[in-house]
Amino acid sequence: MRLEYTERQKAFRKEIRDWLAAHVPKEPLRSFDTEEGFAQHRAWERKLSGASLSAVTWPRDLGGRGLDLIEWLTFEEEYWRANAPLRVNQNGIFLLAPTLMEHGTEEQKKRFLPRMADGSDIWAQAWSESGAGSDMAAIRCKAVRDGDHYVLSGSKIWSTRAVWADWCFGLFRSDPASSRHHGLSFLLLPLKLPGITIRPIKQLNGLPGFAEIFFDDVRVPADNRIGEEGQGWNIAMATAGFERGLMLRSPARFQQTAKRLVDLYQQNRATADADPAIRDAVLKAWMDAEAYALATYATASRLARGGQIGAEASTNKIFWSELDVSMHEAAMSILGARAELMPHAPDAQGVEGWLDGFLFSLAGPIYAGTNEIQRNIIAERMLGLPRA
Amino acid sequence: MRLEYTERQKAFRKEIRDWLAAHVPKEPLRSFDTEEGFAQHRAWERKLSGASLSAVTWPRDLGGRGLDLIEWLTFEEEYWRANAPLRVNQNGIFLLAPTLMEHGTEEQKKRFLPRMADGSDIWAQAWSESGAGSDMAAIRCKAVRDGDHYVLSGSKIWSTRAVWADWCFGLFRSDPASSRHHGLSFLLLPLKLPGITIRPIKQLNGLPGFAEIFFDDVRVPADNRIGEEGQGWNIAMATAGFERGLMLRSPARFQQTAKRLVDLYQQNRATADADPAIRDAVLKAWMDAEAYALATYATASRLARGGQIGAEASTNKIFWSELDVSMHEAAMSILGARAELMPHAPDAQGVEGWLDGFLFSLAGPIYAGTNEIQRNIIAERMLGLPRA
Amino acid sequence: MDFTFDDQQLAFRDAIRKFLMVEAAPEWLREIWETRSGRSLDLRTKLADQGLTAISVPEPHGGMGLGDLDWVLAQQELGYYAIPDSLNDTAYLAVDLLKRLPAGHALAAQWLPRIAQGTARIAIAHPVNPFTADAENADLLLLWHEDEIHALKPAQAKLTLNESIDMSRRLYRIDWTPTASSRVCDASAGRAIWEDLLNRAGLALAAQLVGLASRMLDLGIDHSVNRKQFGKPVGSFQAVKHHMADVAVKIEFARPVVYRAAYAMQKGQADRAVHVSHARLAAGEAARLAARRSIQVHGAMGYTWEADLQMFMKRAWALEANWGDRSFHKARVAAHVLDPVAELGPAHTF
Amino acid sequence: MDFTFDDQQLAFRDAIRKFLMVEAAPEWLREIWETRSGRSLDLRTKLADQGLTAISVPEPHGGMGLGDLDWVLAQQELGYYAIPDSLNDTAYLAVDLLKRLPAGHALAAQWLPRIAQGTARIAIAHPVNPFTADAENADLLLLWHEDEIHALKPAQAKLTLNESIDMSRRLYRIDWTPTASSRVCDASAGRAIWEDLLNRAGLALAAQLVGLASRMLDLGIDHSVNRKQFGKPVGSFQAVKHHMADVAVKIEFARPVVYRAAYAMQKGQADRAVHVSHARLAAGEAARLAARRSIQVHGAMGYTWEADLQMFMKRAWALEANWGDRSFHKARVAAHVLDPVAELGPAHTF
Repeated sequence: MRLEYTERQKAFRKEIRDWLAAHVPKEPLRSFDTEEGFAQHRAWERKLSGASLSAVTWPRDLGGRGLDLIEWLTFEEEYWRANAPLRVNQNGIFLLAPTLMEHGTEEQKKRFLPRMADGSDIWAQAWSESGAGSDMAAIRCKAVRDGDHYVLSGSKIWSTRAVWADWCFGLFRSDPASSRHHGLSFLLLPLKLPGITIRPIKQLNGLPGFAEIFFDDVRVPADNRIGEEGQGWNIAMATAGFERGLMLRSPARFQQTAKRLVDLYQQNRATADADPAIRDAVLKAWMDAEAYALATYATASRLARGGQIGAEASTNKIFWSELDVSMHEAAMSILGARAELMPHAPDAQGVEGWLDGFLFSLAGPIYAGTNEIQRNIIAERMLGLPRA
Repeated sequence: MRLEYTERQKAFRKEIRDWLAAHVPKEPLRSFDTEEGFAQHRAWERKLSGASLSAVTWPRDLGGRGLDLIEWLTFEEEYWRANAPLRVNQNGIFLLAPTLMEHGTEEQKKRFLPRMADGSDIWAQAWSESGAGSDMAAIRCKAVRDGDHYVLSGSKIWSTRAVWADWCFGLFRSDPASSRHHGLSFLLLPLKLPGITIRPIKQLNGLPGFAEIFFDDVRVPADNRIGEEGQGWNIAMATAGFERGLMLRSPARFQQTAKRLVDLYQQNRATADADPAIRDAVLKAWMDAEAYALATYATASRLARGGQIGAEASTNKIFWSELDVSMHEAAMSILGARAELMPHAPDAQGVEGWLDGFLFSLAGPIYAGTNEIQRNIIAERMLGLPRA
Repeated sequence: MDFTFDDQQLAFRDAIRKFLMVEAAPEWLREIWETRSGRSLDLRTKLADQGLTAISVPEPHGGMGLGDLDWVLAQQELGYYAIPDSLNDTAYLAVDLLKRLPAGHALAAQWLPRIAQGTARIAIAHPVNPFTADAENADLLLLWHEDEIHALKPAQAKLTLNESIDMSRRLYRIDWTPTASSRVCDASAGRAIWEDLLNRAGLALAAQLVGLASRMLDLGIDHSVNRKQFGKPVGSFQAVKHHMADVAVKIEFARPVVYRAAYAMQKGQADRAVHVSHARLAAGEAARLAARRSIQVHGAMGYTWEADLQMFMKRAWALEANWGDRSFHKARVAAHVLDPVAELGPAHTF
Repeated sequence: MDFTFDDQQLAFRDAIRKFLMVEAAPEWLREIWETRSGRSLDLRTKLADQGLTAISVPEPHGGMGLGDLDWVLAQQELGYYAIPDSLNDTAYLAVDLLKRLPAGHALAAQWLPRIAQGTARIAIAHPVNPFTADAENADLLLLWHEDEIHALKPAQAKLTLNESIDMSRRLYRIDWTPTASSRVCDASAGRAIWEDLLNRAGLALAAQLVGLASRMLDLGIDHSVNRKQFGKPVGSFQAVKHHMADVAVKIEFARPVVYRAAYAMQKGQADRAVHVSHARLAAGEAARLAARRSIQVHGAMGYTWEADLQMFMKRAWALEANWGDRSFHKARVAAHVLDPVAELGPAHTF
């Protein structure tokens, strides 16, 4: 055990800190769930990529920097600390890319990853179907093989970023006679193909953060398939592990929220201290955000020594999503009657961001496999309790 | 709606208050889970009965006073307020008696109830079996009909008070070919009958608060059966409703605990205020104890107008049991390093009672049907969610 | 001692419920959300026809002369159907304020009949709320100024719209200057009136929050009965059952607290403030849990604009911090519970 | 940056675990509960043979010269197997105190070798604890007096036994009079030593509480796999699964906090107090939840003396309030988090 950064790590941190100080937009970008905001965020991805900072853990020849997980955590810490923009391409960079690295061909990596790194292709995920939310194996969307193409029909739903994204990835039933998790294939496809219709779905905040995608005999080249035909489930499970676990929710995000919460509490103690639950929630927020960071460093260190991601995927998912809700609930309590204000309301000074963050936090215990499913997984796979 | 007591109710309260002030033992009795304490508590029951106060809602000719539920609540309020002894015969008076009133014959009522009221017979319950805890319908204890007797064989467990009690009541399988909740009969029997062996079971606090009862061809007269042969389940369900619901846990008990908790907090604020969760828990304790009292008055009022006990049995069970645990947890937090002291320890001043109360509170969410079972009942019977 | 409502009160509640079930369906709520004023003249007329604007207006002024116990049942329904603020502000809060003005004040005779008929809207500005709902649509503003009561036409003040996440709430910052001619009542008489207004507002919102909690529970139940996953309704999973059961328990034990507070208000009992704050906290907790659990059992659907749940969640979040937030009400409960001379414990519930 | 233990540390931990699995089975614990001293000479010898009394005694005094990071793994096992206090008090806490006495103090040379060999027991009295565990069985008492360190034989003090619900804890109130001859160290040198002793005790208990939480989780799992209700193992019900999963999550996120605190102690980092208190709070929360959930899934069986669970619950309840209760540790966390000059947020974890 050695809980000090190396000189190289410290130098990297300083480089990132300096670069972000010089480049992070002074004014916050608009939400990437608006057309204008999406374009702003794509431009930001391009700028990050210009400094080889959009995907620091990837190999250099694919647009990354070949850094290890500890350096990735360092990058994230500086990124969140600087209040830099949210990553519009997180579905691509943090979910699809690890899958591609592990299961894609060399040709596929070269074709997809550099354009992902520089923001040319923004990716949406297309996992769920209206009858297959938490029960992902209930997929019915068909991909019928026709020579060197698949012909897609059916629909996907809850596809984040799909309204303005360029590409999507998902699971399709390539063997019509199969059921459950057999006979599925993992396909990548442009969202502008003929036969695709996108129905934006408005979220709680009124913005179309996700969409339903309809496929009407959409032709997708077979070489857009990751892994073997019919092996999509196993590949997707690895991706789901990334989604729930280490990669998507870097601890710095929650540490920054905890810090903002402490600041908000300090500014409002005159009223907030009348409810002792608020002070308790603030202390707990700091402790839990630190605990999450420590657990992540421990996992990253273990992976660096050749370990594998295991049940952390599920325990992390539960911990960060409940922490995020608690912190935002505490902020709403502190804000009291001002908490309901929309960020653009004229008297919303000091309120900005918390309401949107609160709404977003409520999705945490639901997406990427509900927390109920995660608890089942922990109980059955980690603790060995019998299946029902 | 009229939330004032009548003159008659006020006069009754005054009578009770005066009587208790004159008669409640100055020194707390020993635990009724000791032989000596059991005898002390029996004597106390006799004293209560002498003033017609042991079962105030029963008809006068059975040893009661014919009072209504509001007066019963008043009695309980004064009783708990006076820190009067726990009721060693609560299994009889609050569980069995309502069942007897509803399903017993006139002869049975006369035979059992007056001796229950005056403490001559202290009752134990004998519901559970080692394979039938929450799943009460899995009962295997047999009662084979032999002329005007049943012959009992098998065993019961978790039988509270059984170590020193005189009688017990329980469900037995009188139809050997039956299964689940069919073919059960509700029997009453003396614990001193030949063929009965009692194995005391020590509880968390080291005292034998419950026991296992073994039946080895025990002969019980058939006229000790309540209701028809084979109809025991329905009768027992009514009893279980009383157990979970209104009768067993009168709100005054929790209001008194909440008040003691407020006092404990006030005496220890110098240290307790360092943990804001404590203050919050204290305020919540007072609020929830009041809410429970109000809900009980509402139910009693509704019953007075001819209403029936419904899902309150389950919602009450969850509410009081979780409230009781929370209050005792808060007290343990306030007591800090002194919380672990046994009540008889030389330096246990100011600690007495809380540890035992905490241990006892942990049984609340378990007995009389676990809270998990109660939540199932609420979801399925009150909210209409589908069975699994 | 009788802690039940009488048959007439329950019948009135049932009539309101039946009426709102038809006239205040979620589709209709969505429709008025989209209008500029956020208000519907049509609904206002119907609410008046139903007698809802006349409940506590004295009979001489054309009302029914009823009180808090009748209102508390109605408020639960208003919450269940997410009826916008103006009915409560006008027909409950403003009526009480006007009734209690020093005898013979012209304002009462002028406005109470119009309120009863449903032809007037009144908005109330009190410093516990940074914004006033519906100020622009009101015919009259009643304003706090150092415990004085003032009255203005909306045009006499500067109103700044502040959008709320709850689109049914049109919130305004009011900038205005108190003058002798705007003053209706001095501070010595005003203090007690404002005090009770604050309590009555707290009670109203507590009842609405219980109604909202019930609605969110019902929406969660509906969804989990109909939505299938892993080949069966999600409502057949024990985790979902327990999520919903927890909400039901919270509601069951919030409701009597709210009724008790209504009784304290109706009778003007000395300890009414603590009963109201207790009711607000209990109801708020039920509503918060109902929102959390209902969105959870809805899954991704609960996170959408198109699922009705969002309207009720947003309203619950907004109302919970209105007319005194949680800190405000907890401080009032603490003041009672920790008062060394307070009589706590059994035998002091009533 | 490497947040893992090395192979040697893990091998040492595994050896301890294997040893305790055999030598510290619950049946055996029950047996020594029943003895008057509550202590077993046999176990004491075996623990010493295993090297557990020598971990942090310096090599010149016959020990291994290891530190907090080795201890933290051992402490988890001591918690998991509910090993009584005296090993920790003697071989971890007292050793550290003795090592840090002003150079060449006779007490160190006198006692450290005996501790390493397992032939001495030391009990420590500090005002944060109203009672001192094992004082009567100790060969030496080390006592706080206004930041001075004093040493006494137990016979030189008046000891009053106070029974704990945890029968493995023999608690004594110590009445004694400090004298010049009992003083080992003055306040100026003693202050820092006591400060670190307090932190080290907090760390030790945090690690033991994590171990206890794991044990209670394992007992809950065992029971729910084996116990059948409604025709299937209770562990196949979703509610039971989720009860256990929640505990697993708490433990997973307490453990790294404890390790981080151990590192801070080993390196003497300036902010070690807040890390220790954070560890204590996280571990305490895990242990409390583990007790609650495990007794719940045990059903009535969990409420009995005969089920092993009770021994671990009682120990967890007792230890959680020892060497600083929750209020004490929360105050220390608050002092850090709310310090206006504290550097919070990302990039300040290490």
